[in-house]
Amino acid sequence: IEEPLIFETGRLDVTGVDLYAQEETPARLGGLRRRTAPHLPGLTEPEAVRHYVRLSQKNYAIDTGLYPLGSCTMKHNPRLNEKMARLPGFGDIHPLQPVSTVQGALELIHLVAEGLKVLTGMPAVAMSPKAGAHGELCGMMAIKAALRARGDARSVVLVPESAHGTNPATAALLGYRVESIPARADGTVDPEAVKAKLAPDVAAIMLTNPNTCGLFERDIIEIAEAVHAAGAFFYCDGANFNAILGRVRPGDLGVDAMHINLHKTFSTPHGGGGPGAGPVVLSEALAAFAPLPWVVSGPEGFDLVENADKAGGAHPFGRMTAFHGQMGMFVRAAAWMLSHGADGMRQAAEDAVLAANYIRASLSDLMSLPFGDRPCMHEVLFDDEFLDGTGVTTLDFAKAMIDEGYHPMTMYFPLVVHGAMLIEPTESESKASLDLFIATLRDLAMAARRGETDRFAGAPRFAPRRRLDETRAARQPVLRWSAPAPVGPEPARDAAE
Amino acid sequence: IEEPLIFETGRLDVTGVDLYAQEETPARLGGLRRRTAPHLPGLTEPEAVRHYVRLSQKNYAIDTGLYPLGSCTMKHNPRLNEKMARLPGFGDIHPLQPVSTVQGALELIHLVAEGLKVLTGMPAVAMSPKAGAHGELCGMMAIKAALRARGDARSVVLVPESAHGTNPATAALLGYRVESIPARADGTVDPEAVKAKLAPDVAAIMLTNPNTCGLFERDIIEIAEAVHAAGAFFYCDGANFNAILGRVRPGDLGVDAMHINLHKTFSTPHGGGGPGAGPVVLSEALAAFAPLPWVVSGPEGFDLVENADKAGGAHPFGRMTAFHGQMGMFVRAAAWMLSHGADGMRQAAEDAVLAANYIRASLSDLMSLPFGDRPCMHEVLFDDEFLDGTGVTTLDFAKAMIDEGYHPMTMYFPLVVHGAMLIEPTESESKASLDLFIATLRDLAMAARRGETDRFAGAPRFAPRRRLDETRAARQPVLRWSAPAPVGPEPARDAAE
Amino acid sequence: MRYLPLTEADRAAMLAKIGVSSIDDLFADVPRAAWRTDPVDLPKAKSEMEVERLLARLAGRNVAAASVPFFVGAGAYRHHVPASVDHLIQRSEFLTSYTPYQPEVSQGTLQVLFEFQTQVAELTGMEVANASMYDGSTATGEAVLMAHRLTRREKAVVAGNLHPHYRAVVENLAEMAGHEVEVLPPVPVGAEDILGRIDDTVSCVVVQSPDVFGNLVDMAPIAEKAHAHGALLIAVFTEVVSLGLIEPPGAMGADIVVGEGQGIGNGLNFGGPYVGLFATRQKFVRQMPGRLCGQTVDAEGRRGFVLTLSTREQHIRREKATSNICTNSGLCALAFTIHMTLLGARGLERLAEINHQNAVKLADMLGAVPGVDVLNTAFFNEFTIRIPGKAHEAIEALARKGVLGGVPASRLYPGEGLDNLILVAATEINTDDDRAAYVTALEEVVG
Amino acid sequence: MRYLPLTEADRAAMLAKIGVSSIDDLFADVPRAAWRTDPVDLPKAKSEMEVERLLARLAGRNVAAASVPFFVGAGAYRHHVPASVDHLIQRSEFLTSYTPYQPEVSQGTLQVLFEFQTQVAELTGMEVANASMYDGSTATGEAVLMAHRLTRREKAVVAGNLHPHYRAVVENLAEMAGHEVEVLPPVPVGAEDILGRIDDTVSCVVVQSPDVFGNLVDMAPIAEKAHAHGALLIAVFTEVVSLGLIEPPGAMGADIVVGEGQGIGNGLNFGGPYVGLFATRQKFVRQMPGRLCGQTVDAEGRRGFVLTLSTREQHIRREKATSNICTNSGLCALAFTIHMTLLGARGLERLAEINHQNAVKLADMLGAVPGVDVLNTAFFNEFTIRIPGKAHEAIEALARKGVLGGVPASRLYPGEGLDNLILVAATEINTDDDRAAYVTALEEVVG
Repeated sequence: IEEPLIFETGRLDVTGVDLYAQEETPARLGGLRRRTAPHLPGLTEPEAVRHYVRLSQKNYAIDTGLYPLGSCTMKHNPRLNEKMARLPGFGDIHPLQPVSTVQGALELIHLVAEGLKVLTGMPAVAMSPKAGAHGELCGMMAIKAALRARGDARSVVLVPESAHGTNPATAALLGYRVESIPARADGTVDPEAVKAKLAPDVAAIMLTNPNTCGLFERDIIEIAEAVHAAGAFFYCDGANFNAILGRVRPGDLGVDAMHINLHKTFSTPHGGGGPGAGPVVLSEALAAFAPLPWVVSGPEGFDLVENADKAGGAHPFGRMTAFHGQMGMFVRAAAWMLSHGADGMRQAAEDAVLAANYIRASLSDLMSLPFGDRPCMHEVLFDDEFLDGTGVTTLDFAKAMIDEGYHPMTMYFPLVVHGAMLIEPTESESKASLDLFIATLRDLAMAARRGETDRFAGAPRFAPRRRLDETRAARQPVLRWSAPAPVGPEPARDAAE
Repeated sequence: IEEPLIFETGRLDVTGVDLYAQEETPARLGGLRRRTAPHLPGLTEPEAVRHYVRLSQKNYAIDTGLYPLGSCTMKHNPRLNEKMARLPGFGDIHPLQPVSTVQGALELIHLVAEGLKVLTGMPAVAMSPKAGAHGELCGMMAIKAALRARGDARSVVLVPESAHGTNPATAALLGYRVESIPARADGTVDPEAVKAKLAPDVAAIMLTNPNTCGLFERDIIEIAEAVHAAGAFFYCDGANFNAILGRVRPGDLGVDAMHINLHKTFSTPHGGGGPGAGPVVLSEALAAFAPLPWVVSGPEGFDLVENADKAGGAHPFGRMTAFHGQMGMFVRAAAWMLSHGADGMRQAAEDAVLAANYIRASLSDLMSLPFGDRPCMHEVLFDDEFLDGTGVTTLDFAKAMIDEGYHPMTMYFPLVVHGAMLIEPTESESKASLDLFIATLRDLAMAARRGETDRFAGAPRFAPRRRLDETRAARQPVLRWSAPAPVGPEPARDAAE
Repeated sequence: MRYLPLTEADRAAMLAKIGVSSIDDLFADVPRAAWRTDPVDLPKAKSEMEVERLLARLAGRNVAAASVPFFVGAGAYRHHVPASVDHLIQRSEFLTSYTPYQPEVSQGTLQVLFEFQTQVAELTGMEVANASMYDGSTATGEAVLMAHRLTRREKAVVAGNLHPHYRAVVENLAEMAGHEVEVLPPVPVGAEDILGRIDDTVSCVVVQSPDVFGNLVDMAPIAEKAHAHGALLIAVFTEVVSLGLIEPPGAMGADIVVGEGQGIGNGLNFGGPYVGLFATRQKFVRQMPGRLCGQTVDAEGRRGFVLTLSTREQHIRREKATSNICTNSGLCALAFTIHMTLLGARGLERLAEINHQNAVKLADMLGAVPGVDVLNTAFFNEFTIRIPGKAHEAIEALARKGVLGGVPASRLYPGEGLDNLILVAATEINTDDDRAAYVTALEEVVG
Repeated sequence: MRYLPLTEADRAAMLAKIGVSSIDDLFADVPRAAWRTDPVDLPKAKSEMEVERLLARLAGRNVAAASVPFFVGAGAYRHHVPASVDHLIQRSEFLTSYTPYQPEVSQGTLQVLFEFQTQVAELTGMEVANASMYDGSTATGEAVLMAHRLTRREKAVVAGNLHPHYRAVVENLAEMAGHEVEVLPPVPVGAEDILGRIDDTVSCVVVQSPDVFGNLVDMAPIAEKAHAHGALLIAVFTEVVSLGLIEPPGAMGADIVVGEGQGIGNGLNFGGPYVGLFATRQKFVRQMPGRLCGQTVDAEGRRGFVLTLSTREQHIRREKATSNICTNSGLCALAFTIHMTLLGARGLERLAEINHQNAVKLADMLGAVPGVDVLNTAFFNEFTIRIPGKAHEAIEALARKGVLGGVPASRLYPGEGLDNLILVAATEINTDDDRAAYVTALEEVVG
C-alpha cells in the first residue's frame, strides 16, 4: 500500500492535539494577527501514528541490518543512551536557567570535555559545534584567529584530493584559497608533496587521519612538523577517529585542531541525517582562541563562561551558535564513554579495524584493492577494476546489495580511486554477521563476473522503490507539496485555501 | 533474509548484560547449586536489538493498519498511556510496600474502579482479574459463592450457541454443566427459549451483549427478569462493551456480573496476546462476595483489604491471584478514561457503531448478511453465502485480504453462522481508512464472483510466509528448539552441552 | 477529540450512506428503560497535558523503589532491566498486535514465543513450556487442575511455605471446582513433614523453592515419594533469577514447574502485569493449559511458526478445554525473552551469583544487629529475620526513615503467630550504601 | 562487553584469516612515537546499571522545568509535546538510519523531509524550505551569507533586538569571512531607525519578530525599503509557535525566513539539539544552503523522493558549495513534522492563542506588582519587565524560592545598561497556580 502525504489525507479542520479551554482576554498583537491560516492539515493521533510508522518501515537502519557506509561509522546505538538523554534533569532544562540550577548539566559537559581531552591528548576542547562540519569551521576559525593574533594574514589551505567535501567547503567559507595535494600511489599523503606546497601564505593543512582510503597516514608526524616549521597549522578531520580510539592520541601526532563526530565514534544515533555534535579539540597554540561559551569548574561548583569579559586570559574568537552545544548528544556520548571505559573503547577501535581487515582478506581474491592487499584501518577501500568488462558499474553493484538485504557501501568516494567502494563494518557486527555480508558480496562479485547483468542493471527490485530519477528531481525541482491545479468543472481539492 | 532463532546464532559464552565485579563471600546454597548450565545462548545488545527489530517487522499491528477483528476491539493505543504506565511512581513500586508509601497507586486503582462503576451502573467491582476469561471466572465464582451462601447448590449454566469459547470453559471449570441456548432466526436470544430452560438447577445464564453477531439483545431486560425470577444470576460477557460505552449501562439491563476487558474497550494494548485486565462489576446481590483484595478510601487515606478478617461485613470468596491486579493496565485505562471523558467515551461508542454500520451499508450489495440488512452494533457479521459457487472459502477470502495489506477479520466465529466473517472497525479509523478498506473488500468480493480463484487459493503471497501447515504442527508437535542431532563425523553444534 | 478521526461532516456522510437520520437510529434495539441521553457522570475530556499532570501527581505520591534503599521481595523482585528491553517491547509491531492467530502476518510474535518456550524449558530443566500464563499464582492453580486431570485424582497437598497468595489461589480454585486441598502450616525454620502426607489419593504435591521464607528446598525426595504413589510433583518458584544458580526443579524430578517470571525483563508494576511460567514433560503436553507455539512449514516449505494443539483451548473445545485462559502475558513474555537473550546462561549465572552474594552480605550485616536473628541456613536472594518487636511496625518505621526493608510475615500470614518476622530480599540493585542504610535504620528501630 | 559482539575466539579466527598474528600488526603504520600500549587514563568499563546510576545522579542535580513554575524563554521554549512524538522518533528505522543518500531504502525519511519542507514553507509564508539547519542562530548566519551571494554585496544590517546569540553568530561568521555587519544597539522599548541604515551597499537587513524583548515587529516597511535598494529582508524568529497567530514573514515581504523550530516537537535539552528552519523564494533556491528533498519518479513511474540539487552541497561541489553543512537536524525535523501534523493549522492556532492569553494574563499580574513595569505593548508569549533591583539577583532569588522566572537581559547583554530587565515567557504549560506563585515570589523579591 502506498503511503500518501499528509497534505493528501489530512484535513484542515482536524487536530490531534486537544488543548484546554479558558477565559480569553483581549489580544495584544498590535495588529499583526495572522490574516490567512496556513495550509497545514491535521491528523488525529491514530492517523498520525500509523502514517509515520508506515513511513518508517520504508527505511533501512542499523537496527535492521549491517550498514557498511565508509567514513560514516554506522555502529550500534545503545538504548541506555536514549533513556539517559530523556531524564528530565537533562532533557527538560533550559539553557538560560540560572547556573545554580544546572550544576549537574554543567558537570556532564565537563565530564565529556575531559574525556575527549584525555582520548585525544589535547589540552582544550570547544564543545559547542553542532556537527562535524561545524566543528571544522570552528577549528579553522581558531586557526584564523591565532594567525591574526600574530598579525599573520595567510590565504591558502592545503587539502588532499581524498578529503571529505566539507574540508574544502569550510576553508572556502573562511575566504581561504584551497590548494589540492595529490595522493601518493599507496593512497597516503607524501610529505615531500606537502613540503613543496608549504609557502609562507599557507595557513593550514587539513588532513583526515586515518584517511578516506582507510589508511593511517604513516608520515603524519613528519608532515605535522613541516607544517609547524612553516608557521602553519595542522587541522585534522576526525571523522575516522573510531579506528584509533584509545590506541593513538591525535595530540601525539602534532594535530592543532580536530573535530570529533559524537554521532560517529561515540555512537549518538544519526537520526536519518542528524543531529550530530562536533566538539573540537585544540592544541596549546589554539586553546586561547576557543569560542564562547565554555564550562569551568571551581571551588563553588561549575560555571559557564558566556561572555568575553569573563574569559580570563583567553581571547575567544566569538560564538559558533546560540547556547552551549548539543547537550542531548553529550549525554549519549557520556553514556557510551562510561559504558565502554578506557578498556572498552580501545577494544572497540581494535574490533573495528579487525572487522574491516577481515572483510578485506575475505574479498581480496574477488574484488580489487587499489592500493594492494595491505592492512587497512577501520574501513576498506575497493575500486571497480574487478568489474572491468562485466558491464556492471559501482552504482549497479551497490544497488544490487539492496536486493540482498543490505544498505550499499559508500560509492565513488574518495575521488582518488576509480569507482570507489568504501566499506566500514564497525565493531558492532558479530562474526556471523560479517560472514553473511562477505558471502553476499562474494556471490554478487561472482555474479558480475559471470555476466548476470540483469541482476545489477535493474536493481533494486525488492525495495520500496526501484531506482529513482534523480536527474528529473534536479531539473524540475518539486520541493514541496502544492494543491493540484483545478481540473475540469469540479472544484479542486482544498482550492478554497 | 530469514531470521534465525537465537539458539542458532547466540553463543553460550556471550552475554549482553555486564555486571559489576565484587568481592565474593562463600555461598550459602545448601548443596543445591545448579550442576549443569542451561542451554541459553546470549546475544550482545547490537545483535539482540537487530534480532527483535527484524522479528517485529514480520508482524501486522494496529499501528500499521486497520485490524478488523470482530469481538477483539483492536483500537488505537494512545502513546500517552504507555508513558504514564512507565512513571516510576506506578511502574517501579512493589505490591507489598507499606500502604503509606503507595497512596497514589491506591488512589489510581480507586479512580478506575469508580469509573467502571459509573460507566456500568453497578455498585461494586473486583479489580484483580488478569484478563477477560479470568474475570469471567471471578464473576461466576461470585455467583457460586452467593448461591452457596443461601444454601443453593445449582448445577447448570445456560450459554447461547453464539457465545465466546471462554464462557462454557469457565462454567465447566467451576463444575457446572453447560446447556446451550439456540439462537433465534434474527441472531438474538429468544426469551422464551431461555424461560424454557430455566429449571431450578440453573445457576446462571452467560450472555454476551451486544452479542457476537454484532446485535444488541433487544429482549435482554425480559431475559434478566426471567432469570432473576428463577433464582438464577445473569452473567454478562463484556467483550463488546465498546459498542455501548456511555450509552447503555449494563446495570440498567439487570446484569449481575460482567467483566470488562481493559485491553479492548479501554485500549490497553494487546501486546501480541496479552497482558490484559478483566475487572468484574458486580450487582448488589453479588457485591459482598467479591474476592480479595480491594481498595478502600477512608479519612486517613486509602487502604488495602487483603485478608478476610479486615473485610468488614463482606464475605469474600477468596483470591483470584497474587497481589492486586494489573496495575500497568489500570494506569493506561485511567489515562484513556480521563482523556476521553464522559463525552468522549460516548462519542467513541457511537463512532464505533457508526463505522460498523457504514461498512455494512457499503458492502451489503456484494456480501451476504445472515440476519438481513439491519443496523448492527460495533461489529458487522457476514456469512459465506456470497461465496457460494465461487470455490472461494471464508478462509481463502480472509487470507486474500493479507495480500491487500489487511489483517483478516475474525473467521468462522460465531459458530451459529456458516462461514462467518465478523468485522469490527472500531472508532479509531478515519473515513478515508474505512473507504479504502471497503473498496478493497468490494474488489475482493467481485474478484471471487468473477472466479479469480487463484487470487484466493494461493493467498497470501506477499506476507513473510505463505500459508502454514497447521496440521503438521499439531500432529508432530515441535514446541521448542533442540540441538540438531549429530550428522556424520563432525561434532554437532553445541553437542558439548 | 484527538483519538477520534471522524469529523462531524464524516459522520453525516456515513449516516447518509447507511440511510438513517441519526446515530440514535442505530441503537434502536436498546430497550427504552436503559436508554441514556446524557453522558455518564464522569468528568469531560481532558487534554493530554492535563491527564499527564493529574496522573503524574498520583504517581508522585508513591515511593518508587529506585529512590530508596529497597529490599522488598516476597513474590516480586526488583532487578535491573536493560534499557533495550523496554525499547523493543514498545515497537508498534509487538505492542499493538493481536494474538497471532493469523500466522502469516504474525511470525514475529510466534518466533518470540518459540524462543520463550525453549528458554523456559531450559531454565526449569523441563521438556516443554507454554506461551505464558497470567502470573505465578494462577499458573500454580492451573498446574493443580492439570495434575487432577492427569491423575484423575482430586486432592492436592500443598507445602506450608508456598507463598500464601499462591496458596489462596489454589485453595479458591480447588474449593470452587469441588476439589480437595490439604495445606500444611508454615514453617519458617526447619523441615515440614510433607512426605508423610503423600498417599495414593493424592494427585499432586505443591512445593516452592526458594520458599516464601527464602529457604532452598531439595525436592528430589518429595518427587520420589510422590511418584511412588502415582502423584505428581508441582514445583513452584517466585524468583526466576534463582534458576540461574540453583538446581532446576526438572533435575529434581518435578512433573510440572510453574512460577513467576517477572524478575526477568519485567518491572514491579505494583503487582501486575507479570508473566506466569509453565513447563512440564512432553508426555503431558495435551493436558497443558494455555497457548502453545509450534514449528511447521509453509506452502513453500520454509520454516514457520503457528499456535498449535489448540484443541486443548477454549476457543475450539469450549467447555472441554484444559483451561479457560485466552489473553495471556504475551508482551511480558516478550520482555522476558529479550532480557533472557541478553543475559544468556553466562549472564544469568553471574546475575544470580551477585544476588546471592548481596543477600549473604546483607544477612550477615542484619544478623549482627543486636536482637536480630537470621533464620535461614540455605537461601538464594531472600531470607527471613526475626526482630524483637512487631514486624509490621518496624517496617513502617523503616519506611519513615526512607528504607523499604521487606515484608512483614504477618501481612502474608495474619493471625498465624508470625508477628516478628520480616522477609528481606537482596538483589543486584543494592549497593554497599543501601545495606549500610538498612543496618543503621534497623538499629534505630529495634534499638 | 555488552556492545562488542566479537569473542576472543572470533578475534583469533579473524586474525588467522587476515594472516597476521596480532591486532598490533594491523596498526603497523602508526608511528612508534604515537604508539600507545595501555588504555588511556579513564575509568574502566561500567555496567549499564552503574552508568545509569551515575548519570541519574548528575541529572538529579538540575532543576527540571516540569518541576517548578517555569517562565524561561529567550530563544528556547517549553511546550507540551505529545507522547506519540517521542515514541515515533524512537522507531529504529528513523533513529538509527543514515542520511537518505540511497533513496530506494530511505523513502520514509525522505517523505518526512518533503512534508517538513512543505510545513515550514506554509508556516513562514514562503515558497520553499530546506530540510533543516542546526538551529536558528546558525540558520541566521547562513542566511546572511546567502544574501551576500545573491546580492553580490557583503554588508549586513542587523536589528538591535536580534537575539544576542544570533547576533554573535552572524558577527563571527561575517568577520571570519571578511564581510561587514552593522549591528544596531538594543531597544527594549520603542522603535529603532533601521530604515535609515538601508542603502545600496547593503546586502540584507536582519530583523527578528517577536524580537528578543518580545515585541512584535511589522516588517513590511523594512521589506519595502530594502527591496527599493536591492537588498534582501531576512526575517528571524526564535519562537516558531508565534507563527500560528501572527502574520508570517512571507506575507510581510521577507526574502529569507530563518528561525528556531525547537518549540514544536522538541524539548529544551539545555540548548541542543534544536532544529533550524530556513525558507526562501523559489527563485533563490539554488543559492540556498543545506539539504533539499525533491519529488521524482522511480523506474516504474511511481512517485518517490530524493535528495536533490546537491550541486549546491559540499560533498559534490566541495569548495564551491553554498555551505559546508552536512549532518543537519534530521531527527529534530522529524519531531517537528510529527508534532506539526498532529497540531494542524487548527491546533497550532489554538496553541498559539493559549500562549498569548497566558502571556497577557501573566503580564497583567506581574505589572501589578509594585515597582514592576511591563515594557511591551504588542507581544506574543514573551515580554520584558523592569524591576527595581538587579535582574540577575532577582532571578537567583526567585530560583531559591522555586520559581524559574525568566532571563535577566544582562545575561544576554552584559555591560549594556540593561541590568533591571527580565525577559519573561509564558506558554500553555503554565497554570493559574504557576502564575500566582510567580507573583508571590516576585513580590517578596522586589518588596
